[in-house]
Amino acid sequence: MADIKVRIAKRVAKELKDGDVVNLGIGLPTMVSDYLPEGVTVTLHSENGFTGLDAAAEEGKEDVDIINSGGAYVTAVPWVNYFDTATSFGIIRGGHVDATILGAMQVAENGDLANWIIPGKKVAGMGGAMDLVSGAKEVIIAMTHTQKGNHKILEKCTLPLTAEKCVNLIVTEMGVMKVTDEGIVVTELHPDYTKEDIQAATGCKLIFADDLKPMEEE
Amino acid sequence: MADIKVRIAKRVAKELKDGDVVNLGIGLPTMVSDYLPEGVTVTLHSENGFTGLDAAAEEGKEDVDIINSGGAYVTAVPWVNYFDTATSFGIIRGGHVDATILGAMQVAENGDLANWIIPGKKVAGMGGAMDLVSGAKEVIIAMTHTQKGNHKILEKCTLPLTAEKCVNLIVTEMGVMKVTDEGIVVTELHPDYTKEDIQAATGCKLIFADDLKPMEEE
Amino acid sequence: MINKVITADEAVAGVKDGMTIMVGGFLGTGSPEILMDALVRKGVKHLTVIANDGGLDQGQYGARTPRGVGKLLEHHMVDHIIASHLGVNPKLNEQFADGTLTYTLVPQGTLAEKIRAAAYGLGGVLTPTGLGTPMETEKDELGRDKEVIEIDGKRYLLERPLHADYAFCRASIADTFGNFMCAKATKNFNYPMAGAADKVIVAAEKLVEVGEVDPDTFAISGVLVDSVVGGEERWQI
Amino acid sequence: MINKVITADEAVAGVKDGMTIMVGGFLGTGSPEILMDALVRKGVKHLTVIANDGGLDQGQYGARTPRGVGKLLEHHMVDHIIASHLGVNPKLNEQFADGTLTYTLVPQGTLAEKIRAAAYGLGGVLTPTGLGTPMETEKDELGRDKEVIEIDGKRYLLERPLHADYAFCRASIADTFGNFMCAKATKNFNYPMAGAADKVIVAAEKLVEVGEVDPDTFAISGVLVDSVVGGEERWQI
Repeated sequence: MADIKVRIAKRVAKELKDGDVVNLGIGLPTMVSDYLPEGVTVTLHSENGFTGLDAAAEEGKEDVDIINSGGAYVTAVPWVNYFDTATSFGIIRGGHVDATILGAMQVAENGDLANWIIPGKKVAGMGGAMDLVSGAKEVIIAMTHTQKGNHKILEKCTLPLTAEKCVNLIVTEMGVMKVTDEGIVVTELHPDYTKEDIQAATGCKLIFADDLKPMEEE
Repeated sequence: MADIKVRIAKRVAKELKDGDVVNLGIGLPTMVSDYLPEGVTVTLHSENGFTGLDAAAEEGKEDVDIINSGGAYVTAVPWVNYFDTATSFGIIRGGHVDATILGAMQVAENGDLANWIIPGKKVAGMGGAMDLVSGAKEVIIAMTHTQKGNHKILEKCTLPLTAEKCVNLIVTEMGVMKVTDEGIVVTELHPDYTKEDIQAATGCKLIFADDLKPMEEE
Repeated sequence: MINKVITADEAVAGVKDGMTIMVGGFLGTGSPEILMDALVRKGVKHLTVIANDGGLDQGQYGARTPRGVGKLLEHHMVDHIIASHLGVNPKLNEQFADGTLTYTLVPQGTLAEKIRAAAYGLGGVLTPTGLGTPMETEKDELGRDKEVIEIDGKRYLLERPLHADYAFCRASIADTFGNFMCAKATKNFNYPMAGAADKVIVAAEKLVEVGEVDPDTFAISGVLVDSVVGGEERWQI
Repeated sequence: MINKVITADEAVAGVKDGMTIMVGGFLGTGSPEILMDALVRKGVKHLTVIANDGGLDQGQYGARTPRGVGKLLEHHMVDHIIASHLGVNPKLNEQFADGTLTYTLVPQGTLAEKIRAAAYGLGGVLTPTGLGTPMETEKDELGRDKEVIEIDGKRYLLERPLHADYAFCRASIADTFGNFMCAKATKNFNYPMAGAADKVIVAAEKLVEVGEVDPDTFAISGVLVDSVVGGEERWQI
């Protein structure tokens, strides 16, 4: 499982270009910054109020005025800028974040995303997720392909949506998929899996790219 | 004429309370701050971007980063705060300016105000005037009662409006008038004039307050 | 100049049962602790709280006491919370479960912009956030239907301004007139809330005289602030 | 980290005839002079300019040269201006009179908010300003009818976002990543314009390395800025 997460994080990292402004969701997406290609420096947007998020703070050296959006004490890069929440989400909504990388409960073949609520379960709230996936230039879903054997990539989401038609790219342990007007196109397939494997693990009809490539092992 | 302006400015100054945030239009209204009653300190809002406008800058001692909304070099009080234009007009539109004091070309008996354009004349633009009279808690018009013998207080404005039903108080050399739902109520009349004088100088029917008082001479 | 400095107890004296209050902070960071403590001392009840989240419970992220809104939850002072995230402080779900607390969820950016709209006299916020989600179909915090406005062929949700009786903000530095700034990541909702309530109270970690620091230190004008309280403590981990 | 420092001529290299540009400043105070000079050198024509006003003509308020947008007017580079105040620089009315320049007036607060709406992805601005005036009945800068939206019984004008190809801002201090601040009353439109154009260029009076000053010095994030130009001069009276 650790290997699978690393594989996904490494592959997502290749989508980022030098200078990109990126927002990383909690969990797997935060691992992406550990695998940036040589020469690629991105500026991480922390939606609680700054551009220039860096590593977790060392214990005993925390600056109590700097947390990330998960509440953990963190550090900042030298080119950090701090701002209030209205500005932070203005930056998101205005399309100034190049990519947001986050997990999903369900993704539909038209790009609909559900990742904030399971009716009947403990209330958590969407936090900044709805704004992020509506506003960021590119929405990249980094997740395991299925959840306890259940499909997560579907014809239609059954859970309440986070946003309509917002997902651009899906990266799982099985492959890399682009959301297009025609449906979900598999552009890379991991050598551990066949076309039949990935189709069977998916709740909607997949399209395989003419130039289907192998997804790199790490 | 100078005396008349001083009379108007002095009378308007009495409307202000200690701690008020006030925006003064150019011309006569700027004189109001010279006549504040003892113990009354107001904070002047300068719509180009600060609260805490003070006197004009001494020649040779100008700080080129501090102008007022007329473009003149000015100074600031110790409790000044500087902000951008969106914030400045947010403060205005949000009702955080207690009073704006400005001149008028025409005021209608329902409080309509025209003071920004004469069709066919040189284009000047409304600048911040429309926002100020829509947003300030109280709009006080400080002006001469007539313009070259022509009525300025009318049943209906003939010039394009700056804002509808925005004027609360009118102070002229002839008296003090409140704009009410019933019409314009004269609450103070200057001893130089009779009720007939002020009515003759006015283009709509005036109501005289039961407790009509003399407007103070300076 | 008006000196706006009062005590924390004076600052909350006018807060009445059933009022709506805003509280700055993000998971306890940048929340006005001494004002929350004063509200607890006053023992006011049935509050509606507007905040990003429910603050922290004792022990979360090393907090020695509950933080921010967490203090009000600890003492069962809140009937309704309008927030974007309710997943951290366990007191929230406990009180939802026992029926003593209800909530309205608002996406974080929309929440900030609704508050700014109230502070700055705008009629509402037109945002793409929430289209096609329960935000479009569910009623808002006052039980009003959401409207969708189409502008030049694009759809936007119309979200109403969000105003309160009191706003409680935390400043890193404030002067006696109420000009203030919040250091680093403590700005969050403390800036947009200034001006969005009938009474705005700022608790300052460092209180200075007017003119004592460069005016460009301050991000928020004191004309948006009614009272200033000194003695806000620095977080201890 | 991306170093965004380029020369003024490089910064304007992509500006083409007929483009829409935003220029910060208020009657010349806070306007990016070296970027205006570079535009004049480039000799681009038929611009639409979004600015508070037409800057200053030579000699006004002691200006030794035209200031801000005044430089573009001096060289007849502007076909249309979208502004709130046009009464100061006499070049404006001269060019209106000879038919070479047209204008759209927007109330100052609405202008700032329309620009912010474009920068921050909002669908429009709902403001009471301009109701009952020609702002309600006249068409907007793109010839669109104004709409009035009624919200909970109150009327608001719906004003569309205002976006440009380029925004030219002036900073008192900027770092090489583009984080910037404007001292005192030079903030004006320089802050809301950052982010409201495809390319945002900042001319800095003082250019520093990243990390050289306290980050809270900077009001605007460099992620909203594409390029930074050093060497902006201080006004001389």
